[in-house]
Amino acid sequence: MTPPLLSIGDLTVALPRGADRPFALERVALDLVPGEIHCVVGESGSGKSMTAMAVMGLLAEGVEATEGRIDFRGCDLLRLDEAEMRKVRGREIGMIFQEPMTALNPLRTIGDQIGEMFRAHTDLSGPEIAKRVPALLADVHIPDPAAAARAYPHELSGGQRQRAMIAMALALEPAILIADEPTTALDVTTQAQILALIRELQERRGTAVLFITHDFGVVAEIATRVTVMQNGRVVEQGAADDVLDRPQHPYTKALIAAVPSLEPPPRPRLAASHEAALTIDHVSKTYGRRGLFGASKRVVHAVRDVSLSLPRGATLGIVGESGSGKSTLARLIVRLLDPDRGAIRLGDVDIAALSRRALRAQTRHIQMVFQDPHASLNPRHKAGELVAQGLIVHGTPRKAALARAAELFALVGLDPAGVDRYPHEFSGGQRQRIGLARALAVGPEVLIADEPVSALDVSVQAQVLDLLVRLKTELGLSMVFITHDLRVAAQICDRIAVMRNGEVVEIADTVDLFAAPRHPYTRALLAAVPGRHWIPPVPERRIVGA
Amino acid sequence: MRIVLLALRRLAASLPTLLVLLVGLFVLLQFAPGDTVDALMAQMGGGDPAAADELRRFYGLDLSVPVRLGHYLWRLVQLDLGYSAIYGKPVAEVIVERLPPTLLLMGASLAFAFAGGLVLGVFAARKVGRWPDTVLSTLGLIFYATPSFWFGLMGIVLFAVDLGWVPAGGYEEIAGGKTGLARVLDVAWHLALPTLTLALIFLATYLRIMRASMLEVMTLDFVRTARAKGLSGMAVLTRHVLRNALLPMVTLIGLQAGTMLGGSVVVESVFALPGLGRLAYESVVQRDLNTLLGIVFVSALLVIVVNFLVDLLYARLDPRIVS
Amino acid sequence: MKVLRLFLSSPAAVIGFALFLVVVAMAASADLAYPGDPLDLAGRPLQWPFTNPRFPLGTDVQGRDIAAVIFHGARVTLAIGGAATAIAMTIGIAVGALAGYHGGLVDEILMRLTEAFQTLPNFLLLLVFIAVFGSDIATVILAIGVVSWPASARLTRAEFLTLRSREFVQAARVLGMRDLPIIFREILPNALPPVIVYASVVMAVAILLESALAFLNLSDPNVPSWGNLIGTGRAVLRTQWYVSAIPGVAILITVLAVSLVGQGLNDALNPRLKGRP
Amino acid sequence: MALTRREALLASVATTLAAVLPTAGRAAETPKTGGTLTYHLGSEQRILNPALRASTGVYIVSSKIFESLVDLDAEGKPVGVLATSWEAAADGKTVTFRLRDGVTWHDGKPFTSADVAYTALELWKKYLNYGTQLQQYLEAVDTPDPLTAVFRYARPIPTALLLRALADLGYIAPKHLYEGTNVLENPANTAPIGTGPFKFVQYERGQFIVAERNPAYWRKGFPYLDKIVWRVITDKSAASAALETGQIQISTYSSLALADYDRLAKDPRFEISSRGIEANAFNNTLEFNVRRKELADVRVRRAIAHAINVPFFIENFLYGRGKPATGPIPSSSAAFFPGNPPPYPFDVKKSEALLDEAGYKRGAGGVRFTLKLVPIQNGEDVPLLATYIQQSLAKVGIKVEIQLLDIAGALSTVYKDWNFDLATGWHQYRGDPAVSTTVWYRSGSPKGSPWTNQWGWQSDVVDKLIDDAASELDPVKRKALYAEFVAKVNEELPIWLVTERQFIGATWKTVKNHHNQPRWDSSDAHDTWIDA
Repeated sequence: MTPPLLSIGDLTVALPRGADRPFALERVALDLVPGEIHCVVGESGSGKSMTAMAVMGLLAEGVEATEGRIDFRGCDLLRLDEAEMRKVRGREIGMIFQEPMTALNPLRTIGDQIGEMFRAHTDLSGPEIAKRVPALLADVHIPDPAAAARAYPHELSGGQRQRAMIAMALALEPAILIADEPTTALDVTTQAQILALIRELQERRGTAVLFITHDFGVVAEIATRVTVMQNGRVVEQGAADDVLDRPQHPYTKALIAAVPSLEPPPRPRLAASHEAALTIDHVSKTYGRRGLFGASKRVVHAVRDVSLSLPRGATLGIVGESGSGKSTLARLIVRLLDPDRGAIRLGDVDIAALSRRALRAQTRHIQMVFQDPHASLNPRHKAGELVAQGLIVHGTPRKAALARAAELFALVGLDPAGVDRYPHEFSGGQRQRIGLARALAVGPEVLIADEPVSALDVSVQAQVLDLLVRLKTELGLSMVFITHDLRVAAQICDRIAVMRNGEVVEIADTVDLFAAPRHPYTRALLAAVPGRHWIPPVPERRIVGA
Repeated sequence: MRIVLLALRRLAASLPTLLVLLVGLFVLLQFAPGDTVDALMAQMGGGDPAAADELRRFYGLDLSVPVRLGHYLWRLVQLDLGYSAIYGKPVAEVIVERLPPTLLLMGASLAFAFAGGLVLGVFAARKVGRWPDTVLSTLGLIFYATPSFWFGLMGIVLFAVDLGWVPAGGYEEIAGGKTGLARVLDVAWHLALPTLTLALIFLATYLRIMRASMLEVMTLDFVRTARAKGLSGMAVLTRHVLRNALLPMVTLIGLQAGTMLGGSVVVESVFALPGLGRLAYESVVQRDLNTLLGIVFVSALLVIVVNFLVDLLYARLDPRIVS
Repeated sequence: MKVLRLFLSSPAAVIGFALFLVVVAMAASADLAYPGDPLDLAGRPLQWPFTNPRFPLGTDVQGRDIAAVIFHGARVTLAIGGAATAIAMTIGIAVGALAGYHGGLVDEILMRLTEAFQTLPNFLLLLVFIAVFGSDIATVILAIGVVSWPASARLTRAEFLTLRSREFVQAARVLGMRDLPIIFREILPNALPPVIVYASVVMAVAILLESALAFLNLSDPNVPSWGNLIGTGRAVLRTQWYVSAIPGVAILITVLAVSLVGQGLNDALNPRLKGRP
Repeated sequence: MALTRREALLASVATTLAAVLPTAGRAAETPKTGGTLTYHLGSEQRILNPALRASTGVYIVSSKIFESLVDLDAEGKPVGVLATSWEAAADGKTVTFRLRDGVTWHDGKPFTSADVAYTALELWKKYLNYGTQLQQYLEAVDTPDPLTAVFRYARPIPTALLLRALADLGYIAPKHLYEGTNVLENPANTAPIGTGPFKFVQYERGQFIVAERNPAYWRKGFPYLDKIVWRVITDKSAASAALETGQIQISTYSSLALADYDRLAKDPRFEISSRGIEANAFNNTLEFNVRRKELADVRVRRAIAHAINVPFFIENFLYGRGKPATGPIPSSSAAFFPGNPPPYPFDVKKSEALLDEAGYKRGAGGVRFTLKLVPIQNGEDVPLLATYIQQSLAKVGIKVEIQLLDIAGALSTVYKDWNFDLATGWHQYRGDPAVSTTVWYRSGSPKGSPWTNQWGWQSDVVDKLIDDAASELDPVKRKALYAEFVAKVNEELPIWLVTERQFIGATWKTVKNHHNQPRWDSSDAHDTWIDA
């Protein structure tokens, strides 16, 4: 085995007093060998990002590496002073981040920010730098590099921004590239391109890549070696194939078991004549941005002439990338937004045509579960009140409503004693359960779930999905399930509609869609799913369709 | 061209605001006890009713309120601000005479408060939580909490009367016949203390905003990126943090334009400066309705212009605005 | 509770709070410490502090016991600051909430109104109000409140604009809640912290505005306000400077206390700064 | 001191000569020519024409530019300026002025009797405050030749009253600039053309006014000064500072804070005194609205007067500058002062007894009744007195609420709306009771005229006394009528004059020949010089 380029040994990082635990990292050891893509994988709080920041010497104030070493080219990075460390950053170790929009300075051009690498570390003259920058941008396959160099970050697309970030990180051809969740904020097709780019550059230049991610699909796609972390400790380490297909540590096993498979489970076909719980009929929504005096009016077609039908008792998946209009559609269905055209029929009632007052009465029949477990619960109310809220609105006496809330807590698998606690006292998964209880409290027939698990760690995600499926069956719900994650969709949906630019491009039963996608876009989506060839090595399927 | 158009559009958009303001004040002041002739009589030390009636007729105060309001608005449409009863000249002339000291005072104070707030804010933010931060923030608050007239009067006693460094008041050496640079320096010398007095009140606000803005920007992702690029602390600060942190400061200028004019009422009175603030106070006391409305009109224009300039500056600082 | 802990961890905030308590204590004990009308002629005017044991802080131009005026004045100042702030915040929050929640035409009209108020220098408007309605203390408070609301309206509106699209608000709407409960029960409690912090600024400004009015001899002479004391002391500024200096310091301390508390609250509530030492 | 017409005429000739010749006796030092005198101006002036506006603020400036027919000499006797002599007919209805020869306006035009006739009929009689009152019976001004002006009145007018009043209300404006124009908007109102020793140069609004030496001045060799600058400083403390730093050399008519006068008096650089301003005495007043039930009872009014310790107020609040008033005619007015003592000395017991007697017993909290007091803020001592009245009346069981308004508001509240119980301000005595004092007592003043009887109080006896005295030609009889008037109004007490005071001025001692006559600040300063 080649000698490691970077060797982390016994690294312990202490958190400031008053934090929820004393150490962020404990005795972490990790070697990075030239030419490898080493994935550090773990759930939130596992310390994977902290490890990267420790390498860069960019730990937050008050957070300190108390023990261990980070050997790089014969010296211990932990012992370098700030000036010496600055020479390592950027020149020897480049880094890219999760959110390319915020990771770039919004007020300066891309070219300027890339050029800064040369200005900070080399003596190159201005004209020389000006020549180098477009070349770098061309290297990461940005079309029209000269224009991109003059552009400001907000003028580029998300994928292009991340390419520019990569061009910047690799400007000085560093020995190591640290990529901290570089594709998490990107759409699946863009993610595939960026992963390909990283691999391409890595192969071409022989850079060692320390790749931090929470996504086993990405690991399967890109890793040569894997380190699995949990609660600041390394639990398993090894070659990618070994870890992915033959996990040893129970935690790794559990994590991999929680990854939904891309292969839809067999499920009964929906009869064509199946009664519809919800019908969406030629619905359109445009956002007009009106300038002063109506001068410049830019129109965005968020949802364009969409017609769908949700069979009673079934789960209709709506899949698409960001900007496809899937969330707008969800909000149109519950009339958080008013459609411009079209009808939304819940049984015999056209929700789209209801007055505000009449709509309020209808809300008990259709409810919504939101994406963000932090933003969807009012932090000022107790959990029990949140769940009881809908009942109280619809006329249940407060006392009875609160009692019912406790029952609902039990139903979604929470301790009924938790009704008196505030949302921030719950974990993300628990909060999502509260959100579910709130929606179920009023006894809806239709549930709109807008990316209900995409903010959750993979193990929690599996539990919440299980719960959702179980309750749907028990309570006889029909569900619209909005997601960007094809793996989740494959496991939970009976039928899937694929949306792009506000339009439904394809709609088919899940099995058919995955087996024989008809629309090129659907095919592109499926092809882009990271680790699509990897079948998680778990005998039994934990998620069962209805 | 686009800028002119934008300016005109802004102006047009604020016309209803301005109209509401002028009509509102006009009507409001009708409820005030006493009119401009009462004030004139007070200034004259009294007089007989015949003289007072003659004056009321002369100023058209014998007409009904709606008629006067109508006249006023009609003249305003023709860009005529009317005639000042107290000053005996067209209001436009009175205001133009009084504008330069106020603009200078406001401009200089603003520049001082902005620059001071910027430098000290950056310094405080870099030492956040440590004693220089605490001392600076507290000092800023103390200036902020000191009534400005007290500060001004004490400044006069110390710097003008006892030390003799600056004049006790006034805008320039009277009939000094100075021109060019000599006059500029003379005016600057006279405005030093008033500027300081007004600026110190606002310094605290700018300091506070700059400090908070710095702290916020320093937590943003691109600052981490800049550090990961191996930039020195100074380079991170000047090339990445500062410009982003400046944005709220620039916004604050626009928000404070109106407040500053209010603050100058007291400062101009203490330093015997012939400015708009004092004029405003005097025209309220003298019930000089035309002048007061004229000042409101002009200060509203001023605020609109300042905000327009702020927008331009903001657009230059932040490329996201243009698109 | 975390907020409280953070607040208490800042020495400046604690000092500010302590100073504020001192002012409150003075206001509360005024009747015990100095019974009777503080505006009464207590002795020979313009006695220096510490020269007459009966008047530890001396007497003012009108022969009042300055210490008594300071104690009773704490009450008036807190009343002016508190009531004016309450008025300003009530108007500001109501306008901001309506504009921010409803948007559209309502927003447009309310914001135009706010703009109109902000375009006019607030002190000038205050002078007009006082000239029109007189300088009775209730009028002064009302006028200060009425000229001070626009900034809090803007702040509330901005908070509402971000909060109204938050998922918990959407959830409430999906549950069929009416607008008013959503505004008051769901959004407002979450919008309040920055607005409350801003209230400290309004309070400080209200106190300073009253003193500026008193400086121009336009505040209510029937109440023992610190501003009035400064106003009367203005004539003897050069000789008996203590007459205006003592209430000046009292105002300074109160405004400082309010501002420090506000700043401490701000730092404690601002999540960006959490976790900093 | 009473003058017969003959004596007045003789005196005027004598003093005219004295005025033409340099006042050699007083100027012990040799006057230096040149230099700039800087004056404090406490408020902005809209009109700088004293024939249109009678006020000390206008006089401070315009008296250096315009000239009156007569002025006062060092002893306070009328002395000719633009008039060289005068004579009244026996019936008192005709007064003939001989005018000074060789006087020119600053624009070079000659000064003639036509200017006098025009000014008297078109400006004084029509627009000049107090002038309209004084000249209300003026029917015509004949101009038999360019240097003679004959004033014809419908009723007799006492010569002493006319001459004394003309010192203030006798300024002549140039006919050739005013005739046929809109008088109130004439540009010459703010860029005046006069005959005086100084020519107007510049008026910077809110800052300063400048006038320079008139080389063609009719007093040969005068003035000494090159220039006079009036500096507008409205803030009293700022003005004191300006005086101390030498930015201004004179501040007069009590434009500084009383405390600062007290302080500056100890500074050897300044002269602080009422010398040269004594012609304008003034009183702090307490005005009763007798429409109010309680105040309609003279016992209550007297009780209020007894309740206030005026000497204490003067000693502690006015720095001893003033004395308790004796009535509407101040002791400084030698020609009319009847010599009585202050009518209502401080006596709390008597006050309480009077109130009890009037039937107003102390009620809950010891309060008999509540009154609203409106201060009319002429000077800094007005709010002080208002508070002192509040404090004093509280002791006898009358609760006072002060309603603070700015001056325009206070004037209209008191004099136009009658919306007050008590008011306090200043009464100014302008040399003769008929000029601006008797209007405070005479009934029939139209509603809304400030500083007139708006108290709802009327006395036929007093009205008759006032009318008789105004047209009584014999000075001795006139004085007797006014003594009777004072006694009557002191007894009835429709208003109570609390203090009798004089204005104070502060002057750098480097200024020479200043304040050498009783209305010096409203005079021409032709012989003033600066010892630089």
